[in-house]
Amino acid sequence: MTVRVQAESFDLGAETDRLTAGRRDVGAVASFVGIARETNPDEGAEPVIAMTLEHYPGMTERMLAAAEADARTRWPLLDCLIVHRYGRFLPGDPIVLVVTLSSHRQAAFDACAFLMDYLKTQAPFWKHEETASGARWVAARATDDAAAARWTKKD
Amino acid sequence: MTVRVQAESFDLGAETDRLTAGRRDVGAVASFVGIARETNPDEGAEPVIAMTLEHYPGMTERMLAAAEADARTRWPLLDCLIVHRYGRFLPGDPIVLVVTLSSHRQAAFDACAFLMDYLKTQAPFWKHEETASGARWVAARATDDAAAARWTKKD
Amino acid sequence: MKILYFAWLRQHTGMAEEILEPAPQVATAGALIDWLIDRSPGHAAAFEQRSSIRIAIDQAFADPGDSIVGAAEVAFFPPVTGG
Amino acid sequence: MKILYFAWLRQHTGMAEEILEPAPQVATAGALIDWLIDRSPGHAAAFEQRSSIRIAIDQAFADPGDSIVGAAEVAFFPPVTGG
Repeated sequence: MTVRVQAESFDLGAETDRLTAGRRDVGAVASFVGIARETNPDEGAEPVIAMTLEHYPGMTERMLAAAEADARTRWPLLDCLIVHRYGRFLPGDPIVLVVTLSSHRQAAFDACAFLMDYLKTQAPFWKHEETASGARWVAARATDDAAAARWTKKD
Repeated sequence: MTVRVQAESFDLGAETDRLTAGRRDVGAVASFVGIARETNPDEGAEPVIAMTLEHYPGMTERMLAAAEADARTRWPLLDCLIVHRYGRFLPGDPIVLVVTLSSHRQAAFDACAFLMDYLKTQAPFWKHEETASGARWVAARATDDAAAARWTKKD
Repeated sequence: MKILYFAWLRQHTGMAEEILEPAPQVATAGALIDWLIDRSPGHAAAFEQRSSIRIAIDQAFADPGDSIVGAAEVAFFPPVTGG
Repeated sequence: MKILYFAWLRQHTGMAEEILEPAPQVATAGALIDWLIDRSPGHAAAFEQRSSIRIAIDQAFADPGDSIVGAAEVAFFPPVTGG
């Protein structure tokens, strides 16, 4: 069970190989990689030249660890990895990685989606986008909050 | 959009790198790796020494291609990869890989889970398990059928 | 017509496939099963748990009542247990 | 007490953090905002969209009514837009 907040990139294949190495009990490895996009989420908006992610050092790690602990109480996870980068990214750069290991696929999928919803809506990251006409802080998206709310309605 | 049914193993990192290379429109890469487990899904059953997957060559490829086409009508996928192995596997060996690329995470997650449910319940594969006391054909699981039924109830 | 057997059906019949020309009155997948059962004790054993057997005609899932007239390939197998 | 500003609040105040000793009657996060607004036009601008500002006291999310008495660190930031 690992949480890392770092400027450096990550390697999906190497991370999942490390998590599964020597195990005989893992049946399901779900993973998610979030990538910086050129396309702006707002329809018709200008292409994104670059994006900078700012975060709250200390609080971020604490919140991701709490999210991971929460996921482990909800699903029978055998292991779990969260890597979130900060700094400046160009379109195509990987930003976030979540990997979940379980005996069965549903737990792995659900925990991975839950952690990504949490990262998008709860973790203290702020996105700053550069376009040809200038730079702006990205506003929070209602669809992200709705996605995260799925997991609280359940209980 | 690719479907492969093969005896050889696969490399998650290399496959996702290839799928995302040079793209600026991908925001979300969801992936799933299914691995042979030592633990039998039936409680209290003997450890699995090895497992052999038999399939229906020709029909398998045709059905996976149809499933992929179905997924593309349901979600806005930018690309998609299904690799399913056949042959004899030891616990820890990777068996199936599904990777879905989309602008947004929910489409990538849902399409990946949909394709895995399909693979488990519709694709013509049969699992033969070896344990210390002998070998047996694995029976279909009701939970797998229920998982797949989620996607038809929706419509 | 090519007849294919998978998993424990293959083990019972002792063969993965066979080329047969069923009698003209054997017009459906269900009738083909009846016809195959008479070929050998292995065939009879393969189709013993008849209600659980799945059928594909020309690589598409089919029901026992579906026509096999003109089909090139009919496959019989247990419920699938993939991935 | 360490006060932290993130994203556009940081740009408005012109600083990522400052160490301040608020007056003793400044007992809640909301009162701290009132007190900070008087420090400079930049501070006032940072807190202009006040209803949308999020607060963390000692790295835990908090409400404007929550006490800051004894807190080591209070952070102000916009709604998060991670990942």
